[in-house]
Amino acid sequence: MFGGYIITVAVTIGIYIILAMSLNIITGYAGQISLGHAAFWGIGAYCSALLSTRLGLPFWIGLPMTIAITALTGSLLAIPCLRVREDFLAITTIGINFVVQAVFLYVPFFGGAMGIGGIRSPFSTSSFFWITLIFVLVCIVLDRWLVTSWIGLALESIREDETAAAISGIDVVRFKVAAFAIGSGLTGLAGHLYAHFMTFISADDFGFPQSIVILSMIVFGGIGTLRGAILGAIILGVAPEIFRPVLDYRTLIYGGLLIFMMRFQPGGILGDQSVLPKLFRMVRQRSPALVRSG
Amino acid sequence: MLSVEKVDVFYGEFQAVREISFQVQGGELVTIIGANGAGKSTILKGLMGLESCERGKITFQEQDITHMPTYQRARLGITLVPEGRRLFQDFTVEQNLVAGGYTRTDASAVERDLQRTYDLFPILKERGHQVAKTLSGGEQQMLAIGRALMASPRLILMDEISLGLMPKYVNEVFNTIESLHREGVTILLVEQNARKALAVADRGYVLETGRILIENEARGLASDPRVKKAYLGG
Amino acid sequence: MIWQQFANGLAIGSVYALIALGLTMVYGVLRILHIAHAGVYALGAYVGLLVFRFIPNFWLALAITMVASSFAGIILQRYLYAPLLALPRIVPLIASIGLFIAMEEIFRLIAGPYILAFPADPGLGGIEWGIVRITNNQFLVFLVTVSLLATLWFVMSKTKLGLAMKATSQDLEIASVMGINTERIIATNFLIGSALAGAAGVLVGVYFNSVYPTMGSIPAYKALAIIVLGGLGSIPGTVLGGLLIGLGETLLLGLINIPFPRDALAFIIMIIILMFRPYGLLGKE
Amino acid sequence: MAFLEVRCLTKEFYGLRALDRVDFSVEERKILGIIGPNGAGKTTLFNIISGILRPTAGEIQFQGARINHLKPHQIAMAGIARTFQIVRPFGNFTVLKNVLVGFGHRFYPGLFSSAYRFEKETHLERAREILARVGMETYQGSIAKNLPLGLKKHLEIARALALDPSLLLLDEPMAGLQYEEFEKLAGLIRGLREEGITIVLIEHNMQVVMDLCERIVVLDHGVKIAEGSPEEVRTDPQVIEAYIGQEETVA
Repeated sequence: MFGGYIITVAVTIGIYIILAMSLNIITGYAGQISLGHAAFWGIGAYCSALLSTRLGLPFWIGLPMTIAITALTGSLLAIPCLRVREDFLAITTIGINFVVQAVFLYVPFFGGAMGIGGIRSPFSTSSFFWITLIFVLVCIVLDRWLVTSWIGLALESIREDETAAAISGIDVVRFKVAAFAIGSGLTGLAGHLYAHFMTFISADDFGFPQSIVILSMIVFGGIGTLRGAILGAIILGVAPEIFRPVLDYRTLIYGGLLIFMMRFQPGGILGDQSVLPKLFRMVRQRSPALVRSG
Repeated sequence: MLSVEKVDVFYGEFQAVREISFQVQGGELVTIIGANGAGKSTILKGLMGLESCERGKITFQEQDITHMPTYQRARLGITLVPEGRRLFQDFTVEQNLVAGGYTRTDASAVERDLQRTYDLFPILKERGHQVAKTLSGGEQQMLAIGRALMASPRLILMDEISLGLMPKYVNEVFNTIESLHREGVTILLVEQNARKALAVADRGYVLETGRILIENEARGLASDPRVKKAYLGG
Repeated sequence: MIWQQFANGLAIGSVYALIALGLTMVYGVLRILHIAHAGVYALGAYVGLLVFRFIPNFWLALAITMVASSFAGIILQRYLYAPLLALPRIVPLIASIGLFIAMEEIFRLIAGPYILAFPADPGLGGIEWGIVRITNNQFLVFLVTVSLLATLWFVMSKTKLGLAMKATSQDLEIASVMGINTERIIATNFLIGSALAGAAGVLVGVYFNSVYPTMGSIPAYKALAIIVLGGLGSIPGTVLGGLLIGLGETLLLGLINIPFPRDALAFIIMIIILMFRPYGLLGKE
Repeated sequence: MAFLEVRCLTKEFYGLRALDRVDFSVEERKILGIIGPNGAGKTTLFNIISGILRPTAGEIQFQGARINHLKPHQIAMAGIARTFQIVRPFGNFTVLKNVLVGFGHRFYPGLFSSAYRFEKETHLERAREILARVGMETYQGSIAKNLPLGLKKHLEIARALALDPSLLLLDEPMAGLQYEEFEKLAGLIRGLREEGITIVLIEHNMQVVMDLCERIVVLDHGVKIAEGSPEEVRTDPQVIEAYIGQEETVA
């Protein structure tokens, strides 16, 4: 249906959307800044790759196992994060990213610098697109369920004020761990898709710069909103492709875009206080009047 | 010396003080008393430039300072003994005092004032090389006053200085205020401890929920039944 | 052997401290994680090299670099951070990361992606002392960092400016009540911190005889580990953290030869220490 | 057996005693006032009862059970709700959502129940009732941080009531309010007591304390210096000294 190139870009963006949504749960909803999200993604991808190449598990059996293992590892890695707050938390998560990446790179079990290759995908490229799309939709449904559930309310209360949440009956520690578990469970899914789509992974794919890319997506789109996470992932996912003709300036433009956005639209393009949603609200409020007068 | 005309000060989004007017003459000790939350501290912060004045005018020695940045007000000779002391916690006692005299250039005068402060509070000399956060509450309060004196100010704003102090320190601190006053320092004192404040002050203003209720000589206020009622409900 | 490693570790550690100091100073007054600080460091290396190519004098290159990088720091403070201070802390952080990425790209586009040599010889000569041999370049690093750290120590502890800087980082409002122009102090913090980063860039460039666009990447994040280890905002803590990480890396890798990348070690040390002291070695709650 | 009993409670910060062997108890369906100058340790006392701080020594019993080792959320579940002196509603939430957070205490602990939708009509209905109780039903869609201080204080009470507490700790509910609002809030507090909620109240406004409370505990520098009926406390020379200073200095 599409060309291979388009499908590759589309699948990559789909994976980014899942990653952005998962970080949005930890950072946007629960307010726990994570600068090491790529580490969780890497854990998912490596787990999936190992299950596939070492144990020969098929895609659909490896999937739930990967999600479960990644969620478990994620909540274990969250434990050091419970002791520290704000900037100490941000830097601790950077540290986790570097350490996890180093483990992949230096422990022979994980294939070392060679990474892991030969992951077999049971799907053709175009059916992979449809599968990714379905997973993105499933994640959107999950996200909608989460924010309307008591868990979501508890997470957002913790972001607003931990102490006030605690005296309202919310077990702050448990829900913080839950946020990391749910968030990293989703990155497990993203990792599984990525490993099977690329069929080859290496530690370089999951470094700190990737974490920044994912964080930038949700900040760019409007942190704490689902629409922001999706749109941010699409824009920052497509941007490198659009800028391909100016390959040499691609990263520069990317950096400049981040500065420009933070300087002039710090709430993200779809954040509640930003231009587009305001415009949208204005139009929606005015349009009935226009219809009536017309 | 200081004149405040119809000033509004906001504390965050909440209007703490509205249309407030009062004067302090040179050499006077004036007190503003009133219950917690009446807006006393906000007035002092407004005078010091730590909260912005939305409306009205503040003049100090014939100069309009309504919108002047804090450090320039300090250089004009206004200083503040802030609520909760707010010492430089990691500094030694002596460093805190030296920081108080930051704007002054005459080293020998600073040295003289340092000795004077130590004479006033001998305990501070004893603790000169101790870090501020290790001092007791009373000692910290003395240090906060000493730090303000080191600026050789024309006007000292004092915010709730008896707060959290043991009664014997309260007496000591008020004795200090009286002796400063006798030396001719102009003082504006904000206090919850109304009796103490009125006992040392020349004049007083009673503040209630952001407005000035009564203005009178301190002696007059001390015997005013309305003041007692505002405090003890009887 | 161990003493030789010790000397190497100290040389690396003191450069780490030099880079991290600027970061900690900025954090102390503004509570911002200034990632682009490492961009200033790389900028310093390039400026130093440029000057050196015109006039091959190491000391002149160092001096001009420090002036240029402090200038860059002030511009960043004024035009990037000042308007972002009232916003959530993630905003200046991302802007800073964006700037760092952009700076690396600019270096690459202007100077090319290659490793450039920086063959400066300050004419100091090496020292042989028993079994420990301190190379020409190591001696240079020691000399410059020790004198810069000593100067900083002198400014911070003996001058009025230092007093004002420390007062401002403890309580900005009360510092202004004392008559301190806190805006100027913030700018001075950027000035000094950036000058130190620039100097570190030149030193590292000469030490490894290489200058390249991404030379700031590793120091950028390692410096974060160091300032957290020292207790965010503490100057002595940062020097301690820098030396500890420099020594720790060199000794662990040189003597035990553990199979782990040098650059992750800093973070492992940091995470372990944070578990016991959540506010760093010399940090306060 | 007293409803809430505080025994020999001591709290030290960096070697300084914020609370020094404080004892008192509250009977069910009574209003206890706690007064004292700034820095007397009143808010510290609330922070310990609600589990935010751990006591250095001493014990707290609530309905006969020791609670001083519990975490804040466990204490909230046990039926102790509180408000803060410096208000801290969930600023970016609507008023209604603030109340729902408190209402969720029965759903958070369960793995399945916490996955249920919180915006069910029955829950919303109950939250609106609670808002109506504090007179805020018309503000349910407003964003909390945009409310004036008086309404924020009412909102905190509503959020606390959503916990269905049997004990309510109010930390200076009147501070920052206009005079006109005092009477309304006092009426609300009396009404809550009528409904069976026991109340402990920290308050600086003497008129309010004297009118509302059956018993008053006076703290000064962490020590309980008096306890008794409003009349007893008001005429206690130690209380007068602690509050407005020694009588004789005015001579």
